[in-house]
Amino acid sequence: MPSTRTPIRKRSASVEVAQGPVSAEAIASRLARFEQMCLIRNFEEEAERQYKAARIGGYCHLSSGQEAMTVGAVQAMREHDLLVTGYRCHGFALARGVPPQAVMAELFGRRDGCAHGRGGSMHLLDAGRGFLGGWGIVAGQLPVATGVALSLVRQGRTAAVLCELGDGAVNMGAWHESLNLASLWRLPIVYLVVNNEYGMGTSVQRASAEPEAFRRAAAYRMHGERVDGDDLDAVAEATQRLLSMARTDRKPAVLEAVTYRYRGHSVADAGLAYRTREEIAAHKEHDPIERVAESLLQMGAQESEIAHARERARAAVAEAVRFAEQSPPPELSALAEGVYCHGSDIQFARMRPGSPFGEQELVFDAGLGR
Amino acid sequence: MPSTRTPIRKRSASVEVAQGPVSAEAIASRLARFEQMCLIRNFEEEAERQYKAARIGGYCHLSSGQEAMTVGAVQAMREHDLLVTGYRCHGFALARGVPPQAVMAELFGRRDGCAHGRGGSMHLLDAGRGFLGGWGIVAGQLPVATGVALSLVRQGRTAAVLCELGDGAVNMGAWHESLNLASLWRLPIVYLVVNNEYGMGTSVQRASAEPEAFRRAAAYRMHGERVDGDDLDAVAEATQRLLSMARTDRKPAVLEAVTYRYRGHSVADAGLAYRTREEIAAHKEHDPIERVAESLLQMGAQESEIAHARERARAAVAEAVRFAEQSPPPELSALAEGVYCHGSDIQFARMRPGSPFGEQELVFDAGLGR
Amino acid sequence: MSAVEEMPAMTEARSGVERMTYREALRLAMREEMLRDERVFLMGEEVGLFEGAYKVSAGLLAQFGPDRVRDTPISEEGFVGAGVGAAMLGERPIVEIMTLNFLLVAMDQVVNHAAKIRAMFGGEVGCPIVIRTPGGAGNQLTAQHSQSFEGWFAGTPGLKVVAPSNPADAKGLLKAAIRDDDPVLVIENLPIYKEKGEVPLDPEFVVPIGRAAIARPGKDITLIAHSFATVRTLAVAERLAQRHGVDAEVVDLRSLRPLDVETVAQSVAKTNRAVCVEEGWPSYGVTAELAARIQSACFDDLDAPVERVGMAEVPLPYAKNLELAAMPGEDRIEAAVLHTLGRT
Amino acid sequence: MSAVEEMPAMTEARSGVERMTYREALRLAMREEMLRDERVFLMGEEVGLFEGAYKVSAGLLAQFGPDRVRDTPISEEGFVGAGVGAAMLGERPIVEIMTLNFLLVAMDQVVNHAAKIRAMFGGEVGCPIVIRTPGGAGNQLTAQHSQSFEGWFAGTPGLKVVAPSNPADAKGLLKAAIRDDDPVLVIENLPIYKEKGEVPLDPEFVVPIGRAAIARPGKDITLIAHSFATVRTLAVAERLAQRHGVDAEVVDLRSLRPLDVETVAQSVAKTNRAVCVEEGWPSYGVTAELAARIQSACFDDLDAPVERVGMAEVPLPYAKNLELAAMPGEDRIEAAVLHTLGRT
Ligand SMILES: Cc1ncc(C[n+]2csc(CCOP(=O)(O)OP(=O)(O)O)c2C)c(N)n1
Ligand SMILES: Cc1ncc(C[n+]2csc(CCOP(=O)(O)OP(=O)(O)O)c2C)c(N)n1
Ligand SMILES: [Mg+2]
Ligand SMILES: [Mg+2]
Repeated sequence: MPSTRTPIRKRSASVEVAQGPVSAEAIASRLARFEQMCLIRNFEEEAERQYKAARIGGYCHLSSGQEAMTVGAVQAMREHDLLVTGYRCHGFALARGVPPQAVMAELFGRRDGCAHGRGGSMHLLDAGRGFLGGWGIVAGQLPVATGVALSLVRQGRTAAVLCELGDGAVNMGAWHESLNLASLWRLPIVYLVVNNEYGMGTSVQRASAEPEAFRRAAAYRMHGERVDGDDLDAVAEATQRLLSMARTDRKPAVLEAVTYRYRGHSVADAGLAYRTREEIAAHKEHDPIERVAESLLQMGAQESEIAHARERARAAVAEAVRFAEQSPPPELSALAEGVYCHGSDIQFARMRPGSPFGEQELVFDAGLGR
Repeated sequence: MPSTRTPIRKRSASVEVAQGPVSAEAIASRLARFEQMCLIRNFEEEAERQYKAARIGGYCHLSSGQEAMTVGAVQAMREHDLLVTGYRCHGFALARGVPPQAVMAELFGRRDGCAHGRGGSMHLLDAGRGFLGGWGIVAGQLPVATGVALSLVRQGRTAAVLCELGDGAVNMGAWHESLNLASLWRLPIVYLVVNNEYGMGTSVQRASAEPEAFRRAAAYRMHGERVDGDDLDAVAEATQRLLSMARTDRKPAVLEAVTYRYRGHSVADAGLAYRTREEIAAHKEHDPIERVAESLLQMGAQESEIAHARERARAAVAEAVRFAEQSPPPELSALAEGVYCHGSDIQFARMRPGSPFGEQELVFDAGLGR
Repeated sequence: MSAVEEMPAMTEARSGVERMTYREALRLAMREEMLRDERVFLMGEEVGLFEGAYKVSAGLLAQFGPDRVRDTPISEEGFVGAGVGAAMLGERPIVEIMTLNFLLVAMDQVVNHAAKIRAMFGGEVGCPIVIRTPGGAGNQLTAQHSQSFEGWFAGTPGLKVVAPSNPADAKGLLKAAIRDDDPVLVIENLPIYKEKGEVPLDPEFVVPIGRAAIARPGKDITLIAHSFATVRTLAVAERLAQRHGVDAEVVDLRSLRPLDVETVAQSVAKTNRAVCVEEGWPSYGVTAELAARIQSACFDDLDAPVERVGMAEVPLPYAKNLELAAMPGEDRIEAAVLHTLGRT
Repeated sequence: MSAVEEMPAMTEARSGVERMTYREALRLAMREEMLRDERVFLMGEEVGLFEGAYKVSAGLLAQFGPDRVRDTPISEEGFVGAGVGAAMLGERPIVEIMTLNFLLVAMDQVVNHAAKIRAMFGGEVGCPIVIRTPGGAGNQLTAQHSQSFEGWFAGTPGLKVVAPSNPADAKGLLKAAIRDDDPVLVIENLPIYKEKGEVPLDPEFVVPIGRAAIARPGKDITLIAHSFATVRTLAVAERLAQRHGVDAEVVDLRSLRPLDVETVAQSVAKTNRAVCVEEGWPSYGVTAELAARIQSACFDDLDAPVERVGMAEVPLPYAKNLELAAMPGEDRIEAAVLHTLGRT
């Protein structure tokens, strides 16, 4: 399937809806997606507030504005498919069904966080739900995700990997090596390039000699295509199709979703040194969440249903904060827990202090080298 | 200029020669190229003998069979152009005019070697002749060469870089990052992919999802093309044209030269585990040196002229061995010489022993830590 | 040089000192050297338009333009290597790596290329590149963003490594690094960027590479540190004086390669006791080398084993309480000192 | 498992010992573990058709097929990362890196990914990858191909690092590494590949990670080494006995993380003197950690400073005479021992 040239973006406030009467199920299902998108937006806004209230620390990257891409892509995944992302991962975790409580608790650094307070905002994970992280080195997750796809093949599983990365990540060597391996070995993986127009303060044009990232797939004889990342249905359709190709025919692919991040690179970045307020405002006029709301109305959903969905999303976030507040911080004495597998203390017994199992003495009785 | 599909190879025993009478100069110039090719072949054969006689150590990578590509590409360089290569670099050094004596002395690890016995076979260099090495990490020379091209621009010089790499190197991340930078910044560089069909024992097909390496240039909106690497004129023409584009228009490019290495990956490799004797023999039937010899005859050169060129090449190699034998090994006391710039001994004075300037004591009086 | 003409103020001979942050001192060093030498240029992710992820290069793009303050794609291996190549041709590139953690993707260019060039090619060509990057932890940046690898580079012949702990050294060492004909890694530090101090304004002020400083003279025990660990250690020294009547001498290494073993040894010969502190993991780290050197150079002088304090040997966790416990905080340094003095 | 049926001999319970090379012992370990556990597979450059750049994997492709003995393109970062991902899903990848020097291009995957996974994700997922690679120098491989970075990995929490010095340990430690649930780096060694020794044939023979061995008992001085430095050191110990009547105890570390400080300290407590030897550069290297540990653990036992012997601190030059002079040869080790004994 050759890569086809698609326009950079095709935004429109009106959404094409299939003709004819719309089933109640279709509306319900769309409402559920809508609620997920609202949940993500509300969650991000709350995370920013909590960050500013110093209950969240470290780097905190929000995905407001990118909800259609996030929910559309994850909705296309099957139960046994696996998800791997970069550090801008709150939305992906939520879309994949990780409870907002566990995500917020992680951001608060609490015991009930999905990584038990060890990972924080960038390193969410829920292996049981097929979400394998949450990684912080740009493009570092690509080789890892490629290896995950390799094991799917080795284990004879009919499943595929969805690997998210940013437009900035496509210039890292890890992209090249991963795509070559995936194509050469015919691995079931879809690389989802979230093109939100910037990598930190650098626009795609200033970073990529080929700004249409999906075209780079051709360098590996791999299928690539581009989709309007703010169109929930378009993203879902493309992801579904490419994941299915990956699952069934072991054909890897690149899917570039063009979207926009409303907030700065992280909470610490005002996001205005490299773009104008007007640019941001123009994007907000076609807000992906409102596009779905409008389409719901067109499909025949009630205003009240939409309002309720918004309300439930808000409530879920409020509940997540309550939950996170009540979750205790990790036990100090467990500092070195989980660094090595069970049984490793025997291996390290003759090294302490200065081994992870000497951390108790080291940290609390103070001083290595005694 | 779009990349155009060229057949993988177009070998033929007969060579097309421009119609009409051929000038004496044209013959003389071609004879000189022929002699260079013979010099390289003889040099490599001698290096193998010397290696087996244990006068050369380490890794030793020969380029027999690749002479047309080597001489054709280097002949297209101008005086101020710069050359950067991988470890299979004897031929490139010789073609660039580094005296065979200095190359052989380097292989012998002697003081008069072009790197004073510090570099050996993989790390030849002659900055004065615009040859910036001789590098041993696959694709590691690409970012370096790209930076060299960047300085040409910064310094306002009208010159370009020719950067050699192998077919195996195109799968390294360094390739991707370098090409993106070169295209984005419009750097005057031509990446010469020497496709000799194998990276060690791995054929191009088993290593590259896109086995036609030049096509990968498109992923950076860069020009790429492929040439029969065993056709001296074709290589020279293409290299000349691309270097000129690079010099004048700051257009980087990829030139893939398809050739074949007769010997194993290095002297230590018989080269038969992954290919057949027949395959090698078939390639030898269209030997690039003999192709040039035939074309010389067709142009009207005398058999004797050709024989003399062969003879001079042989004599030059014999002389190189004599020279290398007589050159003394580096002085032991100079072990740490050239590790740091002049004046660094003052910086390191308070560290010794265990600083490079403490090596005298360290090595000869024995024992660090006194 | 056009930039000079546009900014005449910058060329006036300046003298005296000015109070400024570590980040401003680094910026001043770069600005002065870029004015002094056209071969000097800066490149890295977000150094231009964004003015640096940590704002070290604020204002430099406006002053020097995009050729000399060059934004790069995210490709550390590519642009570190490009710096290496440019340096081989006589340029003076300063390559900013957003944090030390990201240098891992460019290790090969630093260790197998920059560090090797001069020796491997028989002294025929050099590589005067400067790589600037902040290390250190704190602020809950978590496991992949909180590391201190400086010992790895300091153990690599062919490289020089400096790690300033205060604004004056930041200016002086960065200038020395830029002027040096060899590859120099300048390890900055995230928590110190905002710290203030007096900085000499003389454009010829440099801090020589390879010289430690006595950051605080004392007689009872020697505390040896670099970068942010020096800041912590100086605070502990004050505490020790006030609470325990202990007069600690603090040696700030400043350079890790070359390492100024003499200054360290002279101090320990006087105090007879030593505690080495670092932000990173101590095992196989900077304090390992220090302890090894001291036991050798001061064998007969030592009244107690050399102690080491560093980060707990775990990938740094996110939760604030765990992070704090894992870091080499003042309490832990103080306890190690008291222990070395036999006070516990 | 089809391979088992094809090779019935392999499944017979075997016992006793057989004399074989280090390379054969490694191969035997891989073959046994691949027969025992279907999740184990090998990947790397030239491991299949070419049978390994150093022939460690000879015969394995024929026995196990291309899915379990997987040739890769030259892309260390890519396939090390692929091993990491596969391990996260429960596979047991063995990734061969042609030599340790090339691991530099994959540092980020090893240090920032493999080492972090278990801790960073709160213990929810592990990464049982094995990375095998030969380090060491000799044979004029020159600056970019002659390095020993094992201390860098040994200083990285989350990793385990072993470095066998003989065929039996090569088999036993590689098997332990494959069975371990954490990422383990197995540092092999180019000069030892051809060395022979007795190797237990029992498929359940493993050498536990974290235990040093007394390679030669003695009473006058403790020599501590790993990998090829152990071979050199054992030769020196014989020389010392014959020429100088010195009875040296040799401790072979075998594991670098965890480091068996206890065995080292017990030996030094007995002999009162120690010399540490490594193939790599000593500054900030393995011997730094050893000397630091020993001075701390054996402060009252030491009759002389701990000495260190390693490679001269230069990028290794090509010329044979320079290379030999730079390496930690037997003469230099012997001289250091005699010096530590006060015999010079
Ligand atoms: C190797 C590496 N270099 C630099 C960084 C710092 N960094 C974090 S995010 C980022 C920008 C990434 O942009 P993009 O891929 O477009 O993703 P986005 O943030 O837009 O989601 C940078 C430079 C890093 N984490 N890793
Ligand atoms: C990063 C790295 N990985 C592996 C090697 C070992 N190695 C040296 S040459 C080579 C094959 C390279 O093949 P190719 O690029 O086709 O060049 P050729 O040898 O055919 O000239 C390999 C794998 C290396 N030097 N560097
Ligand atoms: Mg982006
Ligand atoms: Mg090749």
